[in-house]
Amino acid sequence: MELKRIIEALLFASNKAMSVKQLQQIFPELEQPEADDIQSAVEQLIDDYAHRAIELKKVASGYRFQVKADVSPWVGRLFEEKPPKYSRALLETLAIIAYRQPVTRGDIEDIRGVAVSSNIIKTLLEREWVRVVAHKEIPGRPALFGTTKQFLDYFNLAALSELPTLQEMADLSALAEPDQHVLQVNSEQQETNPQQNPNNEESTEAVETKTGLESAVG
Amino acid sequence: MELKRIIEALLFASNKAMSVKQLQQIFPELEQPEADDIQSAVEQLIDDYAHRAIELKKVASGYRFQVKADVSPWVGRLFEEKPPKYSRALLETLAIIAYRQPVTRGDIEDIRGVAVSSNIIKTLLEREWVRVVAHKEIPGRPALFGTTKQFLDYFNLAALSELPTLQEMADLSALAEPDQHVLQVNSEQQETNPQQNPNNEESTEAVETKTGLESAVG
Amino acid sequence: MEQADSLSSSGHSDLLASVGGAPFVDWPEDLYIPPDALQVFLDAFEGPLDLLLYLIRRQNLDILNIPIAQITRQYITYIDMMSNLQLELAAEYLVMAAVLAEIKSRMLLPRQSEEDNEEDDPRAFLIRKLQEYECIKKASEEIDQLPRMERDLFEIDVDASQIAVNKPLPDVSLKEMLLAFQDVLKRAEQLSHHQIVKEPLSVRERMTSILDSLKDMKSLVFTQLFGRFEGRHGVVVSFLAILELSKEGLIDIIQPEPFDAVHIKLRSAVSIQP
Repeated sequence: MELKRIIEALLFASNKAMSVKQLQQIFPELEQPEADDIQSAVEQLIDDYAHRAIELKKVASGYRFQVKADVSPWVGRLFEEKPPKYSRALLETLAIIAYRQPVTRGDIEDIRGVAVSSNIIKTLLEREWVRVVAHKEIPGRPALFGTTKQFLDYFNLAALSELPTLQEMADLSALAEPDQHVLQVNSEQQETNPQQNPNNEESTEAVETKTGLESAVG
Repeated sequence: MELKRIIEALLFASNKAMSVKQLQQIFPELEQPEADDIQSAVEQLIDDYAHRAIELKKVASGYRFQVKADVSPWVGRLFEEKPPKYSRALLETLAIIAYRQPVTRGDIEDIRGVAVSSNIIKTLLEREWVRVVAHKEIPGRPALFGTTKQFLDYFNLAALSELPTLQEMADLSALAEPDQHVLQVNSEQQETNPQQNPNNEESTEAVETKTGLESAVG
Repeated sequence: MEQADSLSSSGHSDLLASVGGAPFVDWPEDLYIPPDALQVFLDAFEGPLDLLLYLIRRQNLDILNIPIAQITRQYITYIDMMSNLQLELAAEYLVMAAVLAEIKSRMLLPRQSEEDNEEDDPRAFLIRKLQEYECIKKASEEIDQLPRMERDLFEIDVDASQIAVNKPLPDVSLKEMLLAFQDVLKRAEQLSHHQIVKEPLSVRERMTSILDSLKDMKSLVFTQLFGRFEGRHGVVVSFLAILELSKEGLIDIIQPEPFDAVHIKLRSAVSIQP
């Protein structure tokens, strides 16, 4: 069999780069081809694949076939994974920051009743849904977190006030208490609201202000 | 970029066979090429590699690049581990499941005339060559086994129909066939088989069967 | 018939075993079995059907025309030999011996010549099984010959490790976040001492933006925090936000002189020190 053909198969099957010497040692001791012959087979192969989507490339430890740079964005898509899911704790933290901003981490922990992991804060900051708006001038100068414009954009909201008010949610859960099913339906309705009326800031806010005023004044 | 080039890179980079549909889905939703175009790119690639040490082969779950069988003795030397060997009992069990699916373990034991060890079934399930396709609605609800795409992939097949054809069983009715004339016709038909298949021992024997009858019945 | 006879032929110098008084010498020649590895002999067969097939094929007999008496004799000889050598014999082999004996006895009975059909032929059931088994046996041998991965074909491995892969971020629906928040509220209520004040969100949002604008400025004039274009509603929101920020100790509201402009500044660390 043609030496080039064997070398080609070996380089394709190997899961790591192979040097000329390693290729040589695949052959039984008495039948080993000359290193020069292997080298020239390798060079012919490099030429053979010059115009294909893969190339035979010399790297530190030998030769190996690899995907060419120009097609790599497509190959990258091949390995793209399904996005992971955020934890319940993260969603709760995000909601607290949205509804109670500006809040410190201590405030969040107070409300949730459990410690908030640094990872959650880090993830939210990296996602740019949350930012540090100021530092509270108490010992330790804890950061005060608020939501960002990116947060509003992601959830398709024109303003924070398009989120359902606490009162609305409290009413919802009171309503839903006896029947879990109703809760599902209602919260779905809630979800559609901002989308149906993304710019209708005025009307939602009017409701809020009233309820808000009551609690603020009362 | 040329579609063929992208498909080539994807098939080379993927560590498992890819169907036309899977290839299509790598592209963003609005830029997906037609399945026909992908198919024709794949076919061109099959031609492109026809004379190389690797081939683009269609197996059950899609297309994959693989090292051709003629160079495999050399490639085998790359790996220290010997390829797994499978016992006759396992291969017979696999053959029964492949050709007679869906079958229960009882059916397999019936055909082989011996008990089937649980280890064999376990190995076949673990290799994902076989799966439980349903349960037979008889007392005990035994599992019905069938083969998988992985089985076909492993044996380099695109479909069950590519399995070697089962030898036709000689006609049992010959045992009691009163009309000698009909027998002659039958055995002539049988006789044409061995020419198509010079190594087909079975069909030659079928011919013998018919002639042998005279002495058995008469 | 010669082969069959040789099974029980005597006078061989390498006497392997004695079955029912008769010397036993005939190992199947086409099976390589070392005489001292007798278990291998039994292991070589996949069961009684396999052994029967072997006996039939070895003599070039045709399945449809098994000389039952002869095959039965041979089969039972093998079984005897194996049990004499105290090999553990699977029950299936003994069952087959019984089946053969039964067929043999039925064959000896006078036949109804005219109405002969396959159901009446005592061999039919056995033949059918032998055929089916032989079929599968052949098929399994052919499957074994198919080129297969790991042995005849090898996966290729092209390096793609240097390729950058996008890590998509998790998706969250508004509903998910609201449901999570509802849970928090419920839990907070149970910890009764914790009263979550129900400020309107527009006020909370404004609190954030006021803090944000104070970050770059030392202080702002009170009126700068009110935009005319927002109308009365906006003024109320801003006012509430300033009051709330002050209440939470985040800002100081300062009027240096009576009737002077009111200034808003971030509460500084200095100002809370005694």
